Amino acid sequence: MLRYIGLRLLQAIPVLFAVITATFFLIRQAPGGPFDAEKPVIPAVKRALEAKYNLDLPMWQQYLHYLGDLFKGDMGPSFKYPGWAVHDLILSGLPATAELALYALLVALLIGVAAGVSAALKPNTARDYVPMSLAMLGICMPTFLLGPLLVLIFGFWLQWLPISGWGDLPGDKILPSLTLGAAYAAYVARLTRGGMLEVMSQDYIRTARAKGLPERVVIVKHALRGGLIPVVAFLGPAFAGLLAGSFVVETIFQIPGLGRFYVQAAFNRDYTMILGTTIFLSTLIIVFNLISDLLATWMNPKLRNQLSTKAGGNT
Amino acid sequence: MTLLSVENLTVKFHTRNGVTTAVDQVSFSVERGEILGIVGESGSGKSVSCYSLLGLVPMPPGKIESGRVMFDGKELLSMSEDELRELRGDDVAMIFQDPMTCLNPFLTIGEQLIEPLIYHRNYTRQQARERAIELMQETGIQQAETRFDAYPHEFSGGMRQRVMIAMALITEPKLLIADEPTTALDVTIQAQILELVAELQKERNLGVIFISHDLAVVRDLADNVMVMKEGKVVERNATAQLFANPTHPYTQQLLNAVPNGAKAYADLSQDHALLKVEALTTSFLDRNSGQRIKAVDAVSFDIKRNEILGLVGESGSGKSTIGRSILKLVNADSGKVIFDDQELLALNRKAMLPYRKRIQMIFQDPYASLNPRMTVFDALAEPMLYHGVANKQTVESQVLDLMDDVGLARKAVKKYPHEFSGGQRQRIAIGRAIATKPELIIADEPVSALDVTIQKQILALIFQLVEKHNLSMLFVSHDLSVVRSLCDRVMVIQHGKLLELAETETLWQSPKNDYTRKLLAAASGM
Amino acid sequence: MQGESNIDSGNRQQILHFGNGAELQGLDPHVVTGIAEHHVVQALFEGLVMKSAETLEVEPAAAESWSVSDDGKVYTFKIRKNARWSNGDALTAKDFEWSWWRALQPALGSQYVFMYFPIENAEAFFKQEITDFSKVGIKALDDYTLQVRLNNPTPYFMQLLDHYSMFPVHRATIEKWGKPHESYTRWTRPENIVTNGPFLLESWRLNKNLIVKRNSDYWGAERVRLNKIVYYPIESGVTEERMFRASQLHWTDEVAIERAPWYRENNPDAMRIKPYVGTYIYRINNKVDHLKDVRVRKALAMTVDRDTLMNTVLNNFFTPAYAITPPGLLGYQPPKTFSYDPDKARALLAEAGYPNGDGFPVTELQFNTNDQHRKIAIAIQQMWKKELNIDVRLQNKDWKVYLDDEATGNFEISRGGWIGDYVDPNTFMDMWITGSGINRTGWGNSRYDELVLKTAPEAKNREARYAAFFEAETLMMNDMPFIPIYTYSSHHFVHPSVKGMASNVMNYHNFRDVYLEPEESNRQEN
Amino acid sequence: MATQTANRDMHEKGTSLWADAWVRLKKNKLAVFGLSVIIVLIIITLLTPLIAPYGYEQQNLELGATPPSWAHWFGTDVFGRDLLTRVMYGGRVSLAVGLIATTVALVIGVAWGATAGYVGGRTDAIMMRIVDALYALPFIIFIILLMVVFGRSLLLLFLAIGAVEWLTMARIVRGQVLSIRNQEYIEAARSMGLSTPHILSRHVVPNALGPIIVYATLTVPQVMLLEAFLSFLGLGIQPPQSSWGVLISQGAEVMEDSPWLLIFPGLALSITLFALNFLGDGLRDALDPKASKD
Repeated sequence: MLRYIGLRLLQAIPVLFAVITATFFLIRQAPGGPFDAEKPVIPAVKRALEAKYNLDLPMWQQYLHYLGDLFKGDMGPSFKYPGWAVHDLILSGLPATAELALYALLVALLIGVAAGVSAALKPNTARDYVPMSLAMLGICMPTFLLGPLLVLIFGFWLQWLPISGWGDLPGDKILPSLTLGAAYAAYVARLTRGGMLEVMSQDYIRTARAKGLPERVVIVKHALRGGLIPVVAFLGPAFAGLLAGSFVVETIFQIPGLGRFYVQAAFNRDYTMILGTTIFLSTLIIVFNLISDLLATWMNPKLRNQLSTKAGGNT
Repeated sequence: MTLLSVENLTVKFHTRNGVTTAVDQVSFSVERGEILGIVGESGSGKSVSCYSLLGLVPMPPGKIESGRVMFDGKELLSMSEDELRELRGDDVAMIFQDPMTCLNPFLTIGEQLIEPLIYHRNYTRQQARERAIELMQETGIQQAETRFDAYPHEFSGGMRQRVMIAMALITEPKLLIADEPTTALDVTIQAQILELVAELQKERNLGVIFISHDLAVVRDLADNVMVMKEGKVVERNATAQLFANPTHPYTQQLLNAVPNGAKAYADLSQDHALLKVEALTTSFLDRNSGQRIKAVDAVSFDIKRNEILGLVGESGSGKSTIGRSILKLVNADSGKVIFDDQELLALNRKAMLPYRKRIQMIFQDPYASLNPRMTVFDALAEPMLYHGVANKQTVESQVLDLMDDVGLARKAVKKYPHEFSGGQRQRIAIGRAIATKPELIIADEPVSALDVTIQKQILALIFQLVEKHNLSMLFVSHDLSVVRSLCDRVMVIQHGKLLELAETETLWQSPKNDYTRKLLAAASGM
Repeated sequence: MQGESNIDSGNRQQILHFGNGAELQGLDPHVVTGIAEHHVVQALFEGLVMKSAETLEVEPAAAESWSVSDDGKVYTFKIRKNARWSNGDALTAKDFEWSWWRALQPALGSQYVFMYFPIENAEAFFKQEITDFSKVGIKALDDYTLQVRLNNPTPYFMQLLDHYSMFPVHRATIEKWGKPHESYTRWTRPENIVTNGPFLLESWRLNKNLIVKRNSDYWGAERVRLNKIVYYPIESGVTEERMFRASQLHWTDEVAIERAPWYRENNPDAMRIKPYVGTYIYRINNKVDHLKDVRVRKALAMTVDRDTLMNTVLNNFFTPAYAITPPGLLGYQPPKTFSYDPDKARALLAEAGYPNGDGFPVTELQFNTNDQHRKIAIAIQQMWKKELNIDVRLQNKDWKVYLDDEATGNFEISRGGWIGDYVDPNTFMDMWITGSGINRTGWGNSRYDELVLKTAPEAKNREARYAAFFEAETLMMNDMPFIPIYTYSSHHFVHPSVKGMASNVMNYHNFRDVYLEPEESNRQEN
Repeated sequence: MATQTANRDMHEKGTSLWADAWVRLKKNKLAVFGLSVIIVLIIITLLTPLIAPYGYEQQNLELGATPPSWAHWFGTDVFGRDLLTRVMYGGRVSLAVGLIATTVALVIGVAWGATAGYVGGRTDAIMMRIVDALYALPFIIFIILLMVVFGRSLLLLFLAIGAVEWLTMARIVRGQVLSIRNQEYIEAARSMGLSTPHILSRHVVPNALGPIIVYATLTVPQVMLLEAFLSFLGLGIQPPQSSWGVLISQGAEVMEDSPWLLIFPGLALSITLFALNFLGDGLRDALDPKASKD
């Protein structure tokens, strides 16, 4: 187990290194620099600023400087928010974003699994078509549309829920979590349906029925565990995707999260911030993929003891 | 009172492609303490006629059209799903064919064992556990206490079948339906399981329905035998009478299909060996222990031209790995494979290509070894075109010739594998193997997944093709009687090591090795 | 579940909920830039003087009085004795001397350092041409007297002093957390910061809100009526409008233009639209072949139907502009050298060699990604097509790409805008000097340069100065290096309880004078 | 090469999986319906310049945004432009982008994922780590760089979207292939000495098609919306041209004031989506010779 995790983390190092290097050089190729503004900064100031952030050095030296600092755990100052260090900004936004992503994931799982199971038990009937059609809509309904729509319905028409904020008023976390989780709920529903259909045709389900178990037990105890393995494998990338994709939802609902930094850093050419968020996010992707692989492996007893020795990697 | 009586049962399947009658006016009955054998090929309706009684056939598409079924004084067909469910796993228990797939891989053995007690008898988990462990011991599972919390994959096939039996018996049912419970097991294990079933049946005065395609299995076990074909009962009689005096031609055909006797050995000693295998060793990384396990351990043998060499061993003995190592489907650790004076193991992909044309393989499972998305034509034409045996102009006629060769209708050439029966599929697979006009064929259990009558046909086909095309063959099998009827020489392998290699009849008459004797005993015991 | 709204609770407790547009870059007055930062920094800090939100005239702040020498070059400020830092330290002239020294450190990289350049030797010191700060015209004569010497009499100098880049900062605090010129130290954190303004920093939660509370030790504390201001960094106007509608905000940073018709009909009082000291223009690249011809540029300018544009797409948010300076800036009225005249435009275009637009190359109009810019471009593109029969291709660009292309002259026509830094026509005029970094059109005129750089600064009185500007602007608009479109406006949603938020062309708010009056008492007064 | 001639030869024989799939597809009513809708939409968009009631750029500023009427069935936008016309023209862009970019993603993703999954071992690990790394790169910067380096052609838009979307496709395909590569028929193919590309294209990929097709139909709407975002960044189409994605994102902003500006483009996208979904499910079944027999 530990050996397997260790191997996977070891594999992550070159990936992260490649990501850092590629990002570092790519962002500097993009036109416009961090200090370009409509009103040009007077040249002396610009020179001073560039000297301050090492931007006057040859590229490879900047790169070595950055790696050196990074090794010491310093991601440098943000160019756009000169009052803050990059890691301060990331840490300030992380709790809200992580919480939002977690709730969205719960929403996705609750709705998605219920819909998927319901559909799989009566394939090709209304109980299948209706939730699956909704799932299709959920997948293609962009958050920038769903969010305002939910606000309009539950915030203004019904006046049930607050329209913005995060942790300020009771219930203000519901709409953002729903908005962000909807698309993923749809994916989970489809994956669950597929997984359940596959499992329900297995011989051991027939065995369970032959034992005279109630249908509820057959589904929940015997079928769900195998049927959910594709879902579990999807959770890792999904959680990383939720973290990265929270920008729109954070903007709509005024949530103090990380997503805004992630997107705006690119527009601002905030080099250090882009790198910081990229490193952070790719680490998350790697970690969550690993967790979700471990979970999927662990859920399958046949593979469980492979964790001790298995050398290859699943993604 | 009759335990179970079925009268005029008819079950139909309503699918998009029309209605098929799976069970047609079938009647039978089972008394307490009686074992009824139901014999027939796959698709003959023997399983459906039992499953449908208990609501285990999905409806739709299945539908019970007519019939009357009394079990223990109750009419089954008018029962609600819940009442049926109460019956299942309580008064009526079942054992299925493949213990590999019939146990839930995600739950421990113990958990699965105690479920019937908890849901039907309201046992506490502790009580249920005690009972389960008792029964595990009774069914011959060692160290039941610790094995209780193990997962199915940690059991061997035979042990799993014991678990299935324990699970079926745990509620002390009145009727046990055993659906091909030994078909997927090795010959020595088969004998043990059959013995266990017979023993338990006597002890508990159970009514048993024993479903099998294999007459030999039923012979020693069943009190009465019913033979089914295409949904209909063709013959029913007490076992002894049926075997002594089969009246229906189909029953006769079934009885004749059991291979017996041996092939006359053609003396080929003067011939130069086509294939020489020297000290072949292949090992795998064992994921549980992290160590390399030798699947094939320094095995040497040769195959002469026009010779069929049998390779016998139980599952896990490494017999399949030998075949795969020769064809480099797995990488051998050491040793030599010399084909027509050319060492193969050292060749790269390109240099190996001409030899792949000359050596072909037939696989065990005709359902898995054919690409489900390729028509027969494509499957047969692919190797011909790839190896240049045919070109675009000639390929069509060559494929059709091949269809004739393996006894398939020419018009079936554009069908997909799933549209064929198992035997027909194996014909396709054989056709694919001889399509490149090879000299050597490695046949890995080519008939063990087939019904017994089909087996016979396929064996005949193989024999005929070997003669016609002057083939040599390595014939891998766990079934000694099959090997005996086909092979010139036989070698026995256990735990990767070659135990014995001799001319077939010599081996049968005077086996030198203990293990060989054990194998022979188990086979003849059936 | 929606609870008591911010408006209700805020009105009860004198807490202003203020939509502040963007998240702050920081709180160091010498480092930050931007309007959002301005709103907060001016509540926390205080310069020598402040402005009246009603008249924009200068009022005493940290300096209780000042005098100007006869030649207009020497300013002497008397710092008030009861001005205090938030840690209790007295605010002295030395604080200003040190703070301004700090702002002039090149390593600090203060982007508004040019605000200091009217001061004697300030520019030279910043550019490190001199290193002796005593030669710079900033001197604390004693603890409460600050003397400032200028290069030239600068009529708008007092206006600059209100800019946050000239605010004092607390030396001991800054030096405790780093070097003076370091811009990212922890001195501005809520737990560390020391300020001298009417409000104190209470908390700052990134992307959520920043809260300031009333400073009871402030010298003018009796004048301050708000207990708290909560600043919300809301980038999206649509989100802001929703929060305003849900009674979460007293004041929004902007009005989403699409919502205007609805509010005009249903809640007209909530929307406040006022002229703003800025001009929306289309820069023309005067170096592109077919745009070199002044007749072409004029033709383009004359076919922009500004009135229709305002009345339709822009919902009457803005007023048409025909020159660069907004009308009525402290008494200056810009020239109107042309008007909407398609006929004349067609004639000019024909004269330039493109009768009926024939042969006019497809011209690219670039704008940075923004819904409003897009709409304006779409409307004007059609106006040019319809009236001049010329094809314009629109291209939106990422903000930094757009800036880069504009700065390097890689454009044909480019959207632009200019917001005045201070209340004087000069802030609009000096940007069009030949080769100025903000000009970017490639246009230049030596007479214009002379008028703006020499004649106006040396003018003896306001009339002469304005006359020079008028002449220069007329000259420029006859050359039409860019197309003026409209004068900016400030547009906010404002809750009726908000009082003392006067409107002015600078969109300048003095939070000292703001208070909240719930609607009940409001109604009684009316 | 022998392989190629072999392939071509078999197609000529009409025994190919695809030819059979077509026969089966024609029997599936929902799929035929889906296909018809798509074809009708494509025909409409192709004929748009001839049949559109107005010009897509034709403005009537004084008219402004008006709800549906006899003159303007779908209403008009803030410029007084006819929405029906704009939806029709928008469909040209969206359908082209959706179908072409998805195809690009499909081709790259299938090739990459199938190779990684089939070859396995270290190759697999490296290939999938590359996918991980690409996932992590800042997307906006990537797009901006693409524009700067290659300009702003529509072709680039297809490539850019395809280049992003193939990552997930590759992972899905790899997962499928991992389970397929241990099947006996793959071993049979290997024992015949077939080359890896041949095995991949003839044996592995056709058997992974089910999930691939389903995912591809899900990708199409995402691609259409991604196009709107890229247009927003400046890649993609520029006003006064439009696409469904752009119309929807602009309609979303005014959903309270002019709901028709959201509803009609949204309907167009939804109809396409459902049609594609029906077609995709039908195609999946048609490509599975077994499915049509139950």
